Amino acid sequence: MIALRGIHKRFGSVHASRGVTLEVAPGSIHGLIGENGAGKSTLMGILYGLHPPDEGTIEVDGHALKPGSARDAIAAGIGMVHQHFMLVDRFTVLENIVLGAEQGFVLAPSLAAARREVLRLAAEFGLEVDPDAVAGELPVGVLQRVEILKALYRGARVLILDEPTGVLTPQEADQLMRMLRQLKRRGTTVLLITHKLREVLAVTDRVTVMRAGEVVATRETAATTEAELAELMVGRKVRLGREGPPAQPGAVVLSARGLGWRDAQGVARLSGIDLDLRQGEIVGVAGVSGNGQSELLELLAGLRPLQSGEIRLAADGERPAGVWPLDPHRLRQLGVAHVPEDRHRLGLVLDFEAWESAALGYTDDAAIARGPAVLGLLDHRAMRAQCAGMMADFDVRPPDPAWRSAKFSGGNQQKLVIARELRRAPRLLLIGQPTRGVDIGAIETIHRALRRLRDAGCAVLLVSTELDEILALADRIVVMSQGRITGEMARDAADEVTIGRCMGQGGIAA
Amino acid sequence: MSELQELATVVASVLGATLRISVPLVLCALAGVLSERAGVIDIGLEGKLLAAAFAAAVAGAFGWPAGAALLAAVAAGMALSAVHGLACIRFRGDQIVSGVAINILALGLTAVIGLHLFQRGGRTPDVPPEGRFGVLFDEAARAVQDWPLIGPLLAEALLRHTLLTWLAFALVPAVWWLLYRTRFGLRLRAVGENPAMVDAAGISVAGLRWRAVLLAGVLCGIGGAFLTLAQNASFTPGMSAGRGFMALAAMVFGHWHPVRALWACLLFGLLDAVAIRLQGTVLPGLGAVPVELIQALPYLFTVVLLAGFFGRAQAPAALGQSFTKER
Amino acid sequence: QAQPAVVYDAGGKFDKSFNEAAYNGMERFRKETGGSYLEFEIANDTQREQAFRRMAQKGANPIIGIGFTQASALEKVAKEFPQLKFAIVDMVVNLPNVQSVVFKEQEGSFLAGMAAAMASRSGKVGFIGGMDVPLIRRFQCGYEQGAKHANPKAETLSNMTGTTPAAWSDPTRGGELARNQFSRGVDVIFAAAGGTGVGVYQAAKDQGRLAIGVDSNQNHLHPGTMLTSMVKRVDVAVFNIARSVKDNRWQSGVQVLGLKENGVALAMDEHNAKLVTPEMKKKLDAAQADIVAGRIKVADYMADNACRY
Amino acid sequence: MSGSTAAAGAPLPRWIDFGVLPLLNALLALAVAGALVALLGHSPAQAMRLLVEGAFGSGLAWGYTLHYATNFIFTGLAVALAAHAGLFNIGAEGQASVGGLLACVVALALDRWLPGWAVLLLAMPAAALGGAAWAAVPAWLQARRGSHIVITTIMFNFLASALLVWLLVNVLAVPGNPSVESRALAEGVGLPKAQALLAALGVNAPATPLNAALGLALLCAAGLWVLLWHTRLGHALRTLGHAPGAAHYAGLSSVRLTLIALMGSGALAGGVGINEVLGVHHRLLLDFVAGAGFTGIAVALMGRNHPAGIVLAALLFGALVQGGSELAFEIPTFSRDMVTAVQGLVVLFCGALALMLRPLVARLWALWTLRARRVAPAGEGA
Ligand SMILES: Nc1ncnc2c1ncn2[C@@H]1O[C@H](COP(=O)(O)OP(=O)(O)OP(=O)(O)O)[C@@H](O)[C@H]1O
Ligand SMILES: Nc1ncnc2c1ncn2[C@@H]1O[C@H](COP(=O)(O)OP(=O)(O)OP(=O)(O)O)[C@@H](O)[C@H]1O
Ligand SMILES: [Mg+2]
Ligand SMILES: [Mg+2]
Repeated sequence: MIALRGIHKRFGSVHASRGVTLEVAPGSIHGLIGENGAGKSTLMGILYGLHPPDEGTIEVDGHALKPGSARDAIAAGIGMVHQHFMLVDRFTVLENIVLGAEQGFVLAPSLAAARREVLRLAAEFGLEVDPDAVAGELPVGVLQRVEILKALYRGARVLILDEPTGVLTPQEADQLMRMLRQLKRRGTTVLLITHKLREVLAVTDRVTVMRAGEVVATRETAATTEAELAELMVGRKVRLGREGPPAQPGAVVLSARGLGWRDAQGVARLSGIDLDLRQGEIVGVAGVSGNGQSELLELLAGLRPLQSGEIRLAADGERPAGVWPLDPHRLRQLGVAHVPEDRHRLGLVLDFEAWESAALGYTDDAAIARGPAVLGLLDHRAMRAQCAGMMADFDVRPPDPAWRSAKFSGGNQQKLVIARELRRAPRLLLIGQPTRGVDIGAIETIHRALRRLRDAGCAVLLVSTELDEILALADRIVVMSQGRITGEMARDAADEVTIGRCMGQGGIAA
Repeated sequence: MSELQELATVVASVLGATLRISVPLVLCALAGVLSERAGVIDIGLEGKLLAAAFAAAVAGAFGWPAGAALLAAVAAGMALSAVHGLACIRFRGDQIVSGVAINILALGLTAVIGLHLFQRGGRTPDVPPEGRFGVLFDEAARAVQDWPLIGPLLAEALLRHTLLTWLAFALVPAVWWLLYRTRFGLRLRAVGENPAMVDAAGISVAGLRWRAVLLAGVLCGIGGAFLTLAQNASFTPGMSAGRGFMALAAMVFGHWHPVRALWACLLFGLLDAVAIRLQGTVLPGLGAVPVELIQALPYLFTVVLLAGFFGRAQAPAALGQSFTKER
Repeated sequence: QAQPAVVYDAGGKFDKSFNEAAYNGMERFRKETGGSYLEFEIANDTQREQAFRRMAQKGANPIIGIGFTQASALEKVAKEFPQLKFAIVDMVVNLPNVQSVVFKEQEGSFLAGMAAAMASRSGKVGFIGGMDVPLIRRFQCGYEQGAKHANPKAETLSNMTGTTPAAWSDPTRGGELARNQFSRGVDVIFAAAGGTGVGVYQAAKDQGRLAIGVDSNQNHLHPGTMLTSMVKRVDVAVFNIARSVKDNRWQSGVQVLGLKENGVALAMDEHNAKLVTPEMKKKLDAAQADIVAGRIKVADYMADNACRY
Repeated sequence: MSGSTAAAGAPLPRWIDFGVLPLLNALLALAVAGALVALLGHSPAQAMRLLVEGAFGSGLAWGYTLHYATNFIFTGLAVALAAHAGLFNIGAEGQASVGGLLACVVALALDRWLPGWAVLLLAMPAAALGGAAWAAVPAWLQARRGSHIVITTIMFNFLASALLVWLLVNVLAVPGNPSVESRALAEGVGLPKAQALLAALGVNAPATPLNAALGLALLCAAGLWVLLWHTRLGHALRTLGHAPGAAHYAGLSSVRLTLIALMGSGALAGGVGINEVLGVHHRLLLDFVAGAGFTGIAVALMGRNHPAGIVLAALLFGALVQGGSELAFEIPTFSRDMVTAVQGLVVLFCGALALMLRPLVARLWALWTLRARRVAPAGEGA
């Protein structure tokens, strides 16, 4: 039995946990859901000893844990897979796993023992990883496995997973869910934070909903529905799924022919890509992550140099035509906006206040200029006002332009980035993983905004590993596999089976 | 004496000089590697080296045996390291400012205390010969130095060195082993890359950094002792003369890796030894080269090498960041 | 009675060299006359003028600047305070209230070169300077000429320490430069490199070779190793200046102190008595007489920025 | 390297963070320095008085203090500009040397032909150009080849000193002058002295090296503030410094920005050449930079890389240099090394240990506000 009682936690002025009490039955899978910033990660951080609570007690199997001591928590058999992975990029998988659980001063025996144990665990749970691979070079899905192995290696009897599926492909997510059930059978207690209600319904025994630092409800999973949970989280009814009139595709905005791209090792990541994007149409790119979608997106966005093939942007009214190579700055001037997949590293400057991040890439906007143009002076008041406007449009919380970008939760950071990119009425929007790690309410907001943009005549290229999202938004679907387009279909002709078949195809010319 | 033998003598003396010049660089660079791998920038190598040299010279001048004077130097290095740790680890001060402060403080304090103790303008009296680290294998060197070709090489380049030289070079594999083959090393490197992870693993970030920083002090201490107990026999204010900064450069050059840093130090040492050798010689075709140009050669060469052959150095990811539990 | 004041150059008053010699002169003045004096060590170029002005405002008299780098600052302040008396060592400032004392370092260095060449068994002698600047080249040039004079086949190897201020206080590098010269057969080294010289002498001692000190008498540092020292009697000059003001016999103008005036000399004392043989001594005395009499012309590098002899 | 130290711990009113704490730190530094002074047999009170009076006690003192501060403002700004773009410029020392060198060469070449103001008008940009040029190679190597800026700038410091010695001895030297210096510039070539400027305003000021370069330094500080926080370029530079990935995403050229930042940094360092060569000595001296480039690192970091902070930190360092030399004048046994040690203590306590007293002060402040809150209702009740 795990019991958190009367937990209070304040971060400066933010009251992130307001007297939370949570009890988890041993050997069960317990879901924890809530909007971005509801306090889920904070609560789990307290259980795991990362943050000392201001008030409250933590008990595991009747023993009180020393607050704020990860060492104590680990000793009590608690393991945690963090939302942002806690790995050393430069270490090998094995070194990452062993760290903190080494057996003696000299490393070699520990590493050898860990190798055996990791291979055993891998066999038992199907968690295949190369123990000698360098973490920084692995895809996120594998890193996730490493994180889980890390916890299991320490003999965790209680496993906390903070949004584990946010970065996983559907297949990987399914595999994870299978594994969680397997762990449960072995008697492990699992605490699962997620924004995906389907997962909650699929694997959990009970689920707790948090809102604004408080627990608003705990339900037996069997006795609840997706709609009820969504409503509990957001405090109102939520509607997801297709809505509105069908698309009215217009003229071709962007056409790409014969795109290819090789990485530094000479491996072909893209080849023979032909693609047309039209006004008033959302084109969804589906595929298992790592099949060239990111490369395609970044190539179009000017973040990678063009190696072969051609990309043209058609002229449109007063906006001139463009032929790649073009840099991201020029592309923005031409009306091409880009919401990157990695909002932390690319989309924002975490150390900037929100209003400064809100001008990233658009500092030449006349609306925030001041004085003679040659000086390039910026009008701070206009910038703040503009940022406040974006925050209002997208319900960014808190709507305070003076907050440091890093302090917003991921969902709100994402809303800010999208607001910025949509602000200047682009004619083409390139958007990757728009709702990764974002709560249901925010997903709704973002989806609605994308549809509105399409209806205003913008062309949208949407890259997402969430099939649901593609099916909900796209008017036309392109499936990528191993760097090639292996299928293209209208929305109405698409279903999961067809798309899944295309995803599995491939075969690539090196 | 044949021309070949002469050449061997020249090569031997240049190699011998290379090793001697490298010793303080190697020790300080290793110190830098340990500290910076744990995420703590160490601009204060220069100051620690100087303070340690001073402590060793003072102890030696008071008649302490060489070993005890070495310990005094190590203690001085660790004392300044402790100041650095207090500032950067305990109180989360800026690591570069702290290093700069240590450099200034060491420069001033050594001279002041030296003046106070000996009234010689900060200089210390000579350490008596028995208090110094003498050449270890002088007999053997004498025996072999007249052998054809390899004689001078064995004698000058290899045998005529002090215990501290051997120690410095032996410490390179030792530090490598510590960093890459032990639990402590694994954790130390982790703390310089991702302290939050180390914290989440239930290990004290501050504790690890403290140990790394103090170890750096030990190494600088040995380097300082080398200056005043082996190379020289007394302390002169400011005698570290920028070696700490060169070591810093060597450490970066060596990508924060002990063995690669060793190569960088040896390269600096070799360039310097060659430059010393070249001074005053008339280069064929060029005539008499200005001394300044020859003195600048090692630096020019380093820049060229850096530009041509060495890829981007990847600093430890969390270098310079103080760690707070509450992000 | 006004106190005399002395402004040392950047090397500091304990540089074991000419600043220290000036310090010794002032100490002698204090002991012999019972008077006190003011002093200041320069830490940066801007302080020079400040130092002289502060001394002048305090009414110090005379105000003595040590080192040629003090010239422009001293000149400026001397013009502002015409009623005070100034003196400068190692440089000429032509003002009615300034006395300038310069030394013929080349003459002393000539004798040092002779001594080195005579003591050398290999016929190779060495010179180590601090920085490659005219004054050091003057030492170097005289030394070379002297070595050639004593032994026409003598070869002189020269090294300079560095290009930053650290060049004057880097004994480790001095030692390394010395070892390099020793490995090339040199067996006597003359160091004109401030604190760096300490390392040169130590290396000579460690390797059983000889070294020659500079500016002050450094023979006592390592008896048996220090062949001699080329002393520059800055102490005497400074003492005389301070004394003459006290005794009201001060005169402006330029004093050039060479061998003849006993301004430069080789130090002979109990510490190096065993190293300098009577025969060497005799030859040195003869050369000194020749120089004083003008029979030997010693080249002055600074006269035309070239070493011609 | 970003000055995020202020972010640590509980929020305190700005007047405590930026007023009370620095003051307490300075007092602590002086207390420790005092203990050291007492230990060495001097009177700390007297030393303290002399230090403060020497730095601020008279017009003369102010003149020298501000003169030294001018150098530190230039080098502090130089380090800060590079730091905002994520670059650690240890090369301000060399850049300042070459700045002064080029300014002097230009002035020496022209002073016989052009009027003084025209020479200045060409020599001052030459100083900036010299500094920028000396930073350009490390900048290019960093941007294009990934050579680490720390190494290359250290190397370029040594190269600058070698170049300076060689030029001074072999090219610019005046035959017969043993000093390692160039000839003096023609009469009337040089920046106006503060004394002259104040005299024009009817103020009688003592002769000090303080000159118009201080105004230039302050202008540079204001300019840098505008540049960094009020222009597109500044936004771009800071983006690069804080998040290189985001800079790439925004279409900023890291090569161009790195060059701009470091060359701008070098140009600012060149200001030391303007102050010393054109403002004071009117000739090139061997070591006119005298470590100001290295001090600039501490100044920038203590000023939290903000121009206003840098001006204040520069003033502190200027005061330490000037007050320190005054100490050495007045107490003959107080050596310049002691002054160095005191400077080290100040950098340690006011810079590196700046946050040491913060928790204590925060606790006191919390107690105080709590009491105030408790007292207030009580007062109402009565
Ligand atoms: N270290 C911190 N410092 C300041 N505020 C914090 C800190 N950590 C969390 N918060 C605040 O606490 C609140 C709860 O954050 P928490 O990360 O627990 O939310 P969450 O439910 O995990 O959200 P998400 O779904 O985005 O992961 C947020 O408002 C956040 O701003
Ligand atoms: N430096 C900081 N200061 C204050 N609060 C912070 C800071 N860093 C993070 N937080 C808060 O901690 C919480 C977790 O931060 P994090 O960066 O993990 O966002 P997130 O949980 O990834 O959001 P999402 O799950 O939606 O992607 C956020 O709610 C954020 O407000
Ligand atoms: Mg979270
Ligand atoms: Mg989250």
